[in-house]
Amino acid sequence: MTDHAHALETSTGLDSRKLAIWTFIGSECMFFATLISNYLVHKGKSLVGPFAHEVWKDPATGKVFEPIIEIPLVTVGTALLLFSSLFIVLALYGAQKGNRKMLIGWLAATILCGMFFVGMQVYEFTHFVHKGLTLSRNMFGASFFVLTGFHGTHVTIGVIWLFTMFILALRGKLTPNRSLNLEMAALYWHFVDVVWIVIFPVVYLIR
Amino acid sequence: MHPRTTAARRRAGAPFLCALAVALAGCSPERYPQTALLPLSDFARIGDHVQDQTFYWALGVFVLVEGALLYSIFRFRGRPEDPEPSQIHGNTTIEIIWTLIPALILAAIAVPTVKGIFETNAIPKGAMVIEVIGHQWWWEFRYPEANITTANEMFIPAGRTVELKINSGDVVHSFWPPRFAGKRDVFPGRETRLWWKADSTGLYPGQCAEYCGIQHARMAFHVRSVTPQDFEAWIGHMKAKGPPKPPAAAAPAAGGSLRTASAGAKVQGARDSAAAGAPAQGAEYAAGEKLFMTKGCMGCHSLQAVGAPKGLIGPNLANVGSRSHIAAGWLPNTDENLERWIREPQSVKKGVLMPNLGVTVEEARALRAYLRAHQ
Amino acid sequence: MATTALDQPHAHAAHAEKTGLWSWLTTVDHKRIGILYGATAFFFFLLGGIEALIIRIQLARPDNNFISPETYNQLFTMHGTTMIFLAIMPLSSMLFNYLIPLMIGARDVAFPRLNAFSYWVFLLGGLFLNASFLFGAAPDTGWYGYANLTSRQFSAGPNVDFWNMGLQVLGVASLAAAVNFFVTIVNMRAPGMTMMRMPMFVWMSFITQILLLLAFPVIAVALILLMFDRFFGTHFFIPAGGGDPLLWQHFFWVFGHPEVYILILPAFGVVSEVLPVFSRKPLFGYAAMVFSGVFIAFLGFGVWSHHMFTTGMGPIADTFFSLSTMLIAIPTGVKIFNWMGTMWFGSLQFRTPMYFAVAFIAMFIIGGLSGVMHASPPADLQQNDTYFIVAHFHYVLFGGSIFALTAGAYYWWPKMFGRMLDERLGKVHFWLMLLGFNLTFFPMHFVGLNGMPRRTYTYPAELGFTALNQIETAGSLLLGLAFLVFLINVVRTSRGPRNALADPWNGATLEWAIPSPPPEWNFERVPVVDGRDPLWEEKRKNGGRLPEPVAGTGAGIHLPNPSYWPLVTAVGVTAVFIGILESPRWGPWGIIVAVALLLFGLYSWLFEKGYSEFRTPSHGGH
Amino acid sequence: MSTHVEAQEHAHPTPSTYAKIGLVLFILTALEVGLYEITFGESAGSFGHAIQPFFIPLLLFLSAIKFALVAMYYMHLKNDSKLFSGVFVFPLIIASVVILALVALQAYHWAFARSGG
Repeated sequence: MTDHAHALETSTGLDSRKLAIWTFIGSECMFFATLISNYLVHKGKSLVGPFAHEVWKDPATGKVFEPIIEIPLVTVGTALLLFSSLFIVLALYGAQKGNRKMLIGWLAATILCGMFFVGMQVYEFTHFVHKGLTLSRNMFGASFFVLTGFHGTHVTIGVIWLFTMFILALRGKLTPNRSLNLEMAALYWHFVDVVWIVIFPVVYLIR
Repeated sequence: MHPRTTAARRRAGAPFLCALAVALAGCSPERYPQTALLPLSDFARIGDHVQDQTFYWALGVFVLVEGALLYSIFRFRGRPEDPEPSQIHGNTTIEIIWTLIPALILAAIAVPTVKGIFETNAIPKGAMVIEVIGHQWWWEFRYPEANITTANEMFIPAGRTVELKINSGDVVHSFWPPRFAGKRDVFPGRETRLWWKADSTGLYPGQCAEYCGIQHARMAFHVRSVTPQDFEAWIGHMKAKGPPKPPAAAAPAAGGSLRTASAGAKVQGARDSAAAGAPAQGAEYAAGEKLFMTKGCMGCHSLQAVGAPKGLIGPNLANVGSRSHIAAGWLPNTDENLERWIREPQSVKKGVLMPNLGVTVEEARALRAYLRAHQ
Repeated sequence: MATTALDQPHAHAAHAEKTGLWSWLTTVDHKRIGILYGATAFFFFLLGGIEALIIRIQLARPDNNFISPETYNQLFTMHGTTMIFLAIMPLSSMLFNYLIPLMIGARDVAFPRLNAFSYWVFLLGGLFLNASFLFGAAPDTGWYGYANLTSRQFSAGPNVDFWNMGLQVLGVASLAAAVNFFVTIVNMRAPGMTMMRMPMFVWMSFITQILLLLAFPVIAVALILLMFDRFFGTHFFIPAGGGDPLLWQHFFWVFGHPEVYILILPAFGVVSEVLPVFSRKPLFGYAAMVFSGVFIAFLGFGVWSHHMFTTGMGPIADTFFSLSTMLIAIPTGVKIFNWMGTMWFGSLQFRTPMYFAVAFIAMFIIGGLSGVMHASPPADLQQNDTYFIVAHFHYVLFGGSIFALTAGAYYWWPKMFGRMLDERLGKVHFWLMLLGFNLTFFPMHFVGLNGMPRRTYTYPAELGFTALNQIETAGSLLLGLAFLVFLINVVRTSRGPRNALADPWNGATLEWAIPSPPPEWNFERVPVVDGRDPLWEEKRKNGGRLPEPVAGTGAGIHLPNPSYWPLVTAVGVTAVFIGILESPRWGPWGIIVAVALLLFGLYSWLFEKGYSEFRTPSHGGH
Repeated sequence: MSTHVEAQEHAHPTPSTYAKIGLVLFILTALEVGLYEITFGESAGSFGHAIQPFFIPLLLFLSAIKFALVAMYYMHLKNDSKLFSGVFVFPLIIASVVILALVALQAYHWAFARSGG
């Protein structure tokens, strides 16, 4: 992605790569908008349990299914992603100011938060499957796993991208005049966090 | 469209004109039994009225705009050495004019459209309900009040509003009787509605209009609009086709009174089925009846119009003998076609769910005789 | 990687002309990629044309068995999918690639290697989609693949999976190209060329990129949901589990309608370039054309349910979508009137491109009017899913896009290949195409209104459709002949001398200010623009004529190196979707290997020597 | 569209402002979860039931603030070129139009189908 056309005189004075990442983020907005509308459209359409927020008793087997959503677990995840947004901004600030220690420190913190978030989500998914909610079980399961799963995939891609940036930072490649590459990764990371800011209430909190 | 020389214009115009003449002759609606341009019901007239409105506006715009284009082609034709024309960049007043005029025309179209939308969506009360169920590649019709099931040929009383409750047994189809109403998509798991009041009698074809698999092209049906008296007679006649009495009793050999030759033939009164004498081909009939069991036809088809089991794979054959077409409304119901359809359905309608049962020619003739007796 | 020839310091611009397969496989020059797009798209266009001919032969007689029902269903699906995704879009992309940098005075697109990547993903996607024929499992559920016929229960074979994965791959190609061209148009315009001084073709392409950016993610999600339904047992579109097939129609047409504007706006752009040049006067109402284009794009997201009037959505929804559809007809009308305003009082030069451009207007008017006719639901209840709709969209897609793209081909052929296509053969091609087109598609209006549904592999004789269908088949053979004449024209011209002038038509835009075909660096000095139609301004200053431009040496001009990593990454992307298609047999391994290849290609691309400034700045790194 | 090269250095917020915003975001998240607990959680008292009808608008309002904060400050939209804001906000408008339209149509279908229309 980084055809480095050295500080080419562009019509808007902005760097093409930053404009490209913003265009990509604009396009991804529609991607997640469709996934979210798919979730909302299927709200309340599940024929069988388990449900998000209500207990459900299987008429056939009499087995009782607890509500799937566990707020404490996901709140921790949300806080992690939130703080990782803060950390990446500080890391970028460090990169732009040439403060190598600040860059590497906060970048590592961001990556750790990201990995913990993905870990939380993997744990959450396996936990839900044990509670009886699988992809093919009901509409809630299907749309929930697809929406949060694709968001998780985007977070994973972000972690890999940031990890690559981390290696470059260690090798001293993220000098101030090359901090744009980290800014692009940061913008992508903020976008993934902003999407979670929308998913969290819509999926987990709205009954 | 704009050849350089007049000779070229005449030469190029000739084939175009004669093709146009053939096309125009070929498109007069009377020659098409399944046309949407000759409405026979109130519902269809709403759509036809709205379509006429938009068509005439479109024709007017077509003539004016294409005429202006043709005029400008010949009027402003130039040669490279001509002086450069005046470099006009635009004209806001003209822009406003040719934004407002189309807006007004569209408003003129929008009024009947919105009126038509609400009219076609308002189902009159007290209509006779008919359930339409689309299956992969045939149509099932049920009359809930009379608890009658039939297939591929829907009887409706002229002059009375019928309301169709439409569902699908498998994929999305689209029920389209063009002479009586527009099309309504047929969804599995979501009931849709269509209604009309036919104002004349006759046999009119219709077809599935939403691609639904290999034999979408041959998933047709007919709507037979009959007078209310004939309709009551038909209901009575079908009501007699209850569950089969034990074989010992006289076979319910109903007479062939309802044979209808071609479209529009009147339906005679039904005779009470029990009183029917043994039909001439008694032996073949009995053989056919036995084969109907042994060959497994019973597994998919039901012969009783009243209280037929739901969810059978094959169409109900209670009155198959009197239907104008078989194999879902497109193959004329002649003896020869019926035999071929029984013997080798896969070559008549490839991919249909009825397998080739290895029926010999004689067996097919016996089955045909048996089914033909089911008027 | 072994150090290859690419490792020497970045290629000087003045080195020998690169030829041979390797130079094409590793090209990052927008002009070569444009020619690659054009050649591939034309090949797929011919493929789609042959599919159409077979369909027409099958429909020539009632109860015909020229081909079996399954083959017919595969052919009409592939005809639709090929013509839309593999012919018209890439033909437009040929013009984007070749002309946008030239028209805005740039040396290349913003991201040359991303441009190469888009082409290779498109090529591999097209081959992957058509490979389904080899397995006798070509998609057979229509180009918009309505649910729940596409569910595993009713389409057990891999047909739908080929279609699903093929469109996902093509989606990646379109999105990558859209980001690239959006940034190119915004960021790489010549000094002085503000947005309101850009050529109209560039404006229409700009709006098309925005539509692509916003519409393709929607179809990507819809296809993902369909993939989950078919592979992982979910019930998004399967009623048994609580899903609703109508949801697929919503998702598809939210993408579908912007898609049809993606197909027609580039054609609008081509005609808006050809008409002023052959009327020898500027485009009429430039601002009106821009705003109507923007209005079409924005409203394009608000009309989608006019494809679904027969599903019984209820009067409120029908009214809203009917009125919004009528509303969108107004800017389209404004565009048509502005084209005619361009011709009015002009000095019309009837060269071949002008023939096609004027025929475009004439045919598109018919298509537009038949479109308005089924904007009203009561009328649409009779017209939907019949041959009337087939006639409508062929008048706007064939009569519209193909006529305009052919005009563009004749108009820009000298610029792209340095040779002029023969005028006489061009006119023969035109008359055959116009006659064949009208003979094929005008009767469809009548046969549609008289009861012939769409996508039927045959029809009974008693319904009376035979006569008109025979005329249509005759017309389609004429169309086949027309494109044969075009091929002859192309082959004969390619043998002739490369003697086209830099500005054979007295053009107004920047691409005519440089030699035909332009050197690899396009502009010796990036031009300064101070108005619309820059070349006409220049000519007025120099007494009407400009000397033949000289190519120049291109010394000191930084040109990106060729690179094969976009091709490797493209193979990786396509392999991922092949892996998904084969996941029932290969399990996750296909996907894992493909992702590994993808990451390997991507990382090698990002850190390629001579490009990335992550390397310590060796000579090649500046 | 300015044609001169825009000065690269804008007035980027300082780390302390970032930290403050981070804190505000955390508090807002806590508020969201708190709002959920008092409305639907076990300790939902009479007050919880009282505000239940306002739960969704309140919740969406809180997340909208968080969305704006991250976009404006962390993504530098506040002091970057208006072009980036346009490239981000225009798709957001189309996205919300599509979400609202699809949800409304689904609810309308459901009601319409139920009412035997």
